[in-house]
Amino acid sequence: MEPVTSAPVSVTINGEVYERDVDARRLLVHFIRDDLMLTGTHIGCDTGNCGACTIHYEGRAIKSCMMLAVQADGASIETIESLAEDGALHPLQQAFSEHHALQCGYCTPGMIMSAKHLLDHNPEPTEGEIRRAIQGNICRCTGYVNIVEAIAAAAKGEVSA
Amino acid sequence: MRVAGTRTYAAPREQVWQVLNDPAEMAGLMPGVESFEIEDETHWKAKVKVPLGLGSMRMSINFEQTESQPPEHARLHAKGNGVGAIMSMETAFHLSEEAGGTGMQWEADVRIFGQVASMGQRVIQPIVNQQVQNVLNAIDERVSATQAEGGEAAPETGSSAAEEGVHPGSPEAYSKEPEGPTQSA
Amino acid sequence: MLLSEVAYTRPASVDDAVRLLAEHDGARPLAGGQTLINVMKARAAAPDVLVDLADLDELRSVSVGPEGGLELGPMTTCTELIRSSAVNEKRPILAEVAAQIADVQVRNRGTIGGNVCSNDPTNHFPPVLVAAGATMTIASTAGERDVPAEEFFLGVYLTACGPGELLTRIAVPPAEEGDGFASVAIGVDGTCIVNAAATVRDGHARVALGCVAAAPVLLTAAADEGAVREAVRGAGLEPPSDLHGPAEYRRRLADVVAARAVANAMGAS
Amino acid sequence: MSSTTTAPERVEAPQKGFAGQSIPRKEDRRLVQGQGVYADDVRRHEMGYVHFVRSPYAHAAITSIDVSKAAALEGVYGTLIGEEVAALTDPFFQLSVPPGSEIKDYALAVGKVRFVGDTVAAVVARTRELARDAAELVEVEYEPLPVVIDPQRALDDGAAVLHEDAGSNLVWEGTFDWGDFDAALAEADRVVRIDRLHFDRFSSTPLETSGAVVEYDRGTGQWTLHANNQFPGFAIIMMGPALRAGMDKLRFVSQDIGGGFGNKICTHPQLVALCLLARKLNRPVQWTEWRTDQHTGNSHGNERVFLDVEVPVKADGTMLGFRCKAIDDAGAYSRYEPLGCIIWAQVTPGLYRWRNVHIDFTQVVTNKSPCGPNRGYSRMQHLWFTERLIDIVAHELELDPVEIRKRNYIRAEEMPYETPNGCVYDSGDYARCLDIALGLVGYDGLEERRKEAESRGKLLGVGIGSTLDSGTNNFGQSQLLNPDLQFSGNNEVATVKLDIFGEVVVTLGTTPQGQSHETTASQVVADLLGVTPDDVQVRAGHDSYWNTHAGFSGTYASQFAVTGLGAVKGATEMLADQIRRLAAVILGADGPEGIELDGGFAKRVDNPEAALPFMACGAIINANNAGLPPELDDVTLNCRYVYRPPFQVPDTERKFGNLTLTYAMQIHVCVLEVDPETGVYEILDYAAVDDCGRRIHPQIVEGQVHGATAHGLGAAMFESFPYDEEGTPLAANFYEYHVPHALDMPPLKTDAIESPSPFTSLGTKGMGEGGGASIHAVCAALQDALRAAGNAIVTDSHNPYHRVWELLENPEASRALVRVEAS
Repeated sequence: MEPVTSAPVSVTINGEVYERDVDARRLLVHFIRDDLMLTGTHIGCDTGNCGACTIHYEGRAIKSCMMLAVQADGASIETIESLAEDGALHPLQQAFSEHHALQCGYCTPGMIMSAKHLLDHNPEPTEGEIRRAIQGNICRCTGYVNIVEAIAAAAKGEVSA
Repeated sequence: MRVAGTRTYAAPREQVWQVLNDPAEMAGLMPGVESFEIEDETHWKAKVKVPLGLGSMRMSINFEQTESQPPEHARLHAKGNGVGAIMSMETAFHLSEEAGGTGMQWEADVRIFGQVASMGQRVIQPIVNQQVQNVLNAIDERVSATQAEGGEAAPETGSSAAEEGVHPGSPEAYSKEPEGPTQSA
Repeated sequence: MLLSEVAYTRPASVDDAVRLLAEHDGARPLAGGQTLINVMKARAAAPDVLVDLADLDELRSVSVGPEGGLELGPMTTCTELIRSSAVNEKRPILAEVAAQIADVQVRNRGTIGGNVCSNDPTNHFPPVLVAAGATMTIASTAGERDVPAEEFFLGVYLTACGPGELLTRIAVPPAEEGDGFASVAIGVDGTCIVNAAATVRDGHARVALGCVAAAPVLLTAAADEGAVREAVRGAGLEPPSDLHGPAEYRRRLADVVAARAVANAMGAS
Repeated sequence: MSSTTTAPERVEAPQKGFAGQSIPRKEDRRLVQGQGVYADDVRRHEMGYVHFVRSPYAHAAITSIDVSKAAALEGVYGTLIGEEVAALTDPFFQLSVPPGSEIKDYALAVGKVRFVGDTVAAVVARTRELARDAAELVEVEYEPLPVVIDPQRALDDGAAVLHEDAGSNLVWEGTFDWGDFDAALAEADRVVRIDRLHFDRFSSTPLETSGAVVEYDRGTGQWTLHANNQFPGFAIIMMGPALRAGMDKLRFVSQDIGGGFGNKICTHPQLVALCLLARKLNRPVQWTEWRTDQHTGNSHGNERVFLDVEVPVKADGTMLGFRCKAIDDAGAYSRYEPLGCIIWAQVTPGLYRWRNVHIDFTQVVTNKSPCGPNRGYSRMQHLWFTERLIDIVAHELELDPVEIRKRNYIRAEEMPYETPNGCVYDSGDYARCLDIALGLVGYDGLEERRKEAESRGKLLGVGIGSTLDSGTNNFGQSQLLNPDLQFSGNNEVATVKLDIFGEVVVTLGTTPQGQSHETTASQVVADLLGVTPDDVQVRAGHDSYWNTHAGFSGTYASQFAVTGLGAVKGATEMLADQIRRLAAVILGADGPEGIELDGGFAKRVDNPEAALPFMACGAIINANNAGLPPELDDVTLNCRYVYRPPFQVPDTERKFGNLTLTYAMQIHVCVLEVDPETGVYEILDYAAVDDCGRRIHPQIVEGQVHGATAHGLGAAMFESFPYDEEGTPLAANFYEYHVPHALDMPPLKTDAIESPSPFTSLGTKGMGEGGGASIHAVCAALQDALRAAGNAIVTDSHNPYHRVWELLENPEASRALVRVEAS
């Protein structure tokens, strides 16, 4: 295909197919937030450091601010909006609440998506593995103490239903 | 940030002076120069594309020759505008006759402003060195070319880092040895 | 955020990719994008055309060559290197270092090819590949050429893989006695302030220093702490200064980190 | 003693019930699902995206601005430049006295720029990307001017002047002199002199940057600002006069705010630019400040230098006070300053019984991003200074850092304690908190650990830090800076109502950014009305049109547990009383005291069977009120209460008076290990003990302690905003400005005691800032570790690895700054 400055994109997000024409320069995170109005995925920096925009792309946690929307054509994506089922919180969401792992909540969606990626691949992580798994997610409120506890609790299934 | 160095050319001073004072030709030799126009004796404009592997930094640069004492000494001021970057350069060279050729003492004071300056402190120094190397190499080429045109292609006693097989920006390019540029932030 | 306008294409073959890179002035390959997209956010140095290598599976393979070395497709991600049994068997240092780069999300997208082709002076892989004596294969419409890693890294963001060219293979020779890596970084596994990679063979060490010049600095010395420190001190390093450390600090870290890299290599041997 | 605040109010025993319990947070359900609504989530039909053109120069005259190319770009809606702003608005009101009061500060730079990132113009376009494209087409010609970077040189002859109208770089200067310092010098056995201590510039950098959607209603001339500003009360006071509009024309709305830490107080310049654009273009305008904008152009914490410090000390280690010169760097504009020149005085002697204090305080402008409140605002710098004094004195006189603290701490039995400048520390037991903290890190076993570290070639150090969270400001302190200012006291509002179906609805005047106001308010209300927190609906966020907004409404300065919950308690008690009066009539009880509220019913005390459900109460008053007796005419079941803390205007002559109502505190202990070859250090063990009086929700309090500790550790190890000699900011994003991530943070051990405040009706104290303690704990631990390797003195608040390496390489340089003299 010859280079184009805009292209049709078809992407499956949280099980739903979205089709849009999008500028080649539009970042995936802006496509998700501005074009699809899925505003649970956040933006906290402009250098790929903060992880607030973390989503699952083809089953892997990535930062949606370091991809173009056109790159995602044909891909399958999960965002924070996919976790709770019929109003029932995902165990990680429940654990974050029970352990006070969020204050302002701005980093929380990205943090939870990184934690989910960890537990998807490593159901019984050590504390060190938990900290390593969320190294790419900055939280300015909690000092991470309760976040690490919450992820450990979710892994052990120690959450009230 | 200041960069300075000395070089020697196996060519008469007038010839080196000619090369250094033919901006259009010089521009033609420099990598990344997209367009060049001479406004008058002492004012030139150039559009350059500084190649940076990942992409190119476009800049429109205005040159003004602020001093000129043929065939010895000239001083140049350049101001460049690019996206997120403003470049201001004060540069001068001094030519002296030496046994079998011409010695050049040069210096440049380069200042970068804007977002690029904030984000690139760590890399601006080496990038400036790389560009300086490009210019020096262009001069070398031109001087030897005119030599060739002049008939006897005498080898240069001086040299650019690149000719020594040293990659611009590698430690040698920083060394305080007279051959390479040196800088003080 | 908010990139300049750019054209995008996703070729189906390496030949196609090379053709597109040759045909379009200002075209650049897009690998994992973990450096390139960020640079584009700043708009300072932006490509005009992005040639997305995502569909080029032939660039994503990890195989063992005839001499028992590794042949790495440049599109191999850090995560794939970490998990590759071939890598962990033949040259585990690559997996070990990959695991120190940035964070999980970046490692899931970031590729070894992108890491070396962006050649930020603080990157991890350039010194590792120089110390290991890797060979880079570069393709263009004119054909393929091999470049030794120590000649590949030319300057900040500059490599032997120029406009119109594409890195298609990274060949890493079989392991010698041992490989080691050491760094002083900003925080745990943060951006390197100084890093060093070392390869040891019959009492001799090849050490490549990162962050102290625009490209990795290669040194050889007897594989003992004193000799290595001596060699580094004698290298006449003129490291850049920045807010994370003045040149003098980097110069002093260089011999410490080099010695630690060699010690790790010998420990690993 | 200031008579108003030391007469203790009745402190109620903790209510049986929900206050004091760590119940599930009401905010969490939406936030963990990504259903929060933050500034950048607000959408309006046909809104235009704003991009600011920012200065590349730290100091330059603007010789021309040409927006024609930008305006001509397809998809661009309009532009705004400084000349228009100067014509359409008045300069922001300045708090200082001359010359600082003469500073002219507008929404966009007018005539010249004064820091890299200063806003020069704004463009509005159909998409975010187009707006940035257009911003690049705005042609600005600058004439660079000499820059002022070092605050110590800002007042030199010949230094460039940032604000010609002021004619000087001085913002404010004044002398604070309490007790008798010369007498203290005479009484002392030794005097410790320190030439220079330096507190670095950094900021808490909330993860959500600033932003807003601003709408203008031409019919009513009213602006609606969906903005994450955290102190609308202040913003409106600044913006109304500038826009030449009545206060009520500015409606501030926010739901969720992604962290603030003070950094979201001074966004009024950008918001005014948005107001002008919304009116000029007659369309909603949206602005998001990107991270690089935030680091280069948003509030930084004040940089402060302490010079010629003198500390008189008795032979037994009793310190009698201190004298010094302080120079505070406000950055390029005074947008909340010079309040930082007085806020520190809330904690003048730190935790110590020092009675003789003399400070010559000067604040200057420099070509850097303007300073503003930053978690621990102005006290952080000063408390770090007092803790440095303790540890440098102990170090030089070879006194034990624990002993010297206990000797100089204000004692529990001395509370309430009046400081030399008339502030009243309400309660606390500092020595006890210290003992608990030391226990948590195994202080007694540290000498063995030190030896073990030495055997590995490492240097182990332990350090103590403390913080005082002075909360609930008496804004009368502004009059100590400028007697003409008409601010004093404080206030906050809450409304509690019983709706037609018996629903309890609470409206707050605050703008929380993670402080869990919905949760803690519901606990207080539930206990007073005899219902559960689930029965209490607390409206999310803030809307100044809810009529639950007062002059000082907002969320800042550690005060919600006092002002916010004080208002909630007052309004709930009013509602409870009205329900009792109504029920007494309906149920035929003899008076309201014959009625108790329990389980959602108003019951007769003498006959619990006779009960009126809240639903009936709500229905009667709101929808079925014919025939009610006249004595119920004032019963609305919709009760608004304004809490006003008991303050007097301070004595402006002596700069004396009570500046804050409560004093929460924390003691931190840090154990770290230094690699002497590289200066790299690692925190091995960390403890923080908190005392904020009665805790409504212990888990939330602990979370605040964790967060404040992380900010302090970040500032100590990684975070600072250096500028080069051209005035270029060198940490313009999270790539260069490293904030601690999960692997950087040590395990934290926490504990708490409760010393209820005698001055608040719930026994609570405001808390949450606290960050300073960890900055100092690290400095002290480093100094302790380096004792064995050159004995350097730590004189900076920010100590990255290379700084520690420099202290190891050249300890003499730091030692030369300290002297001990016989008095």
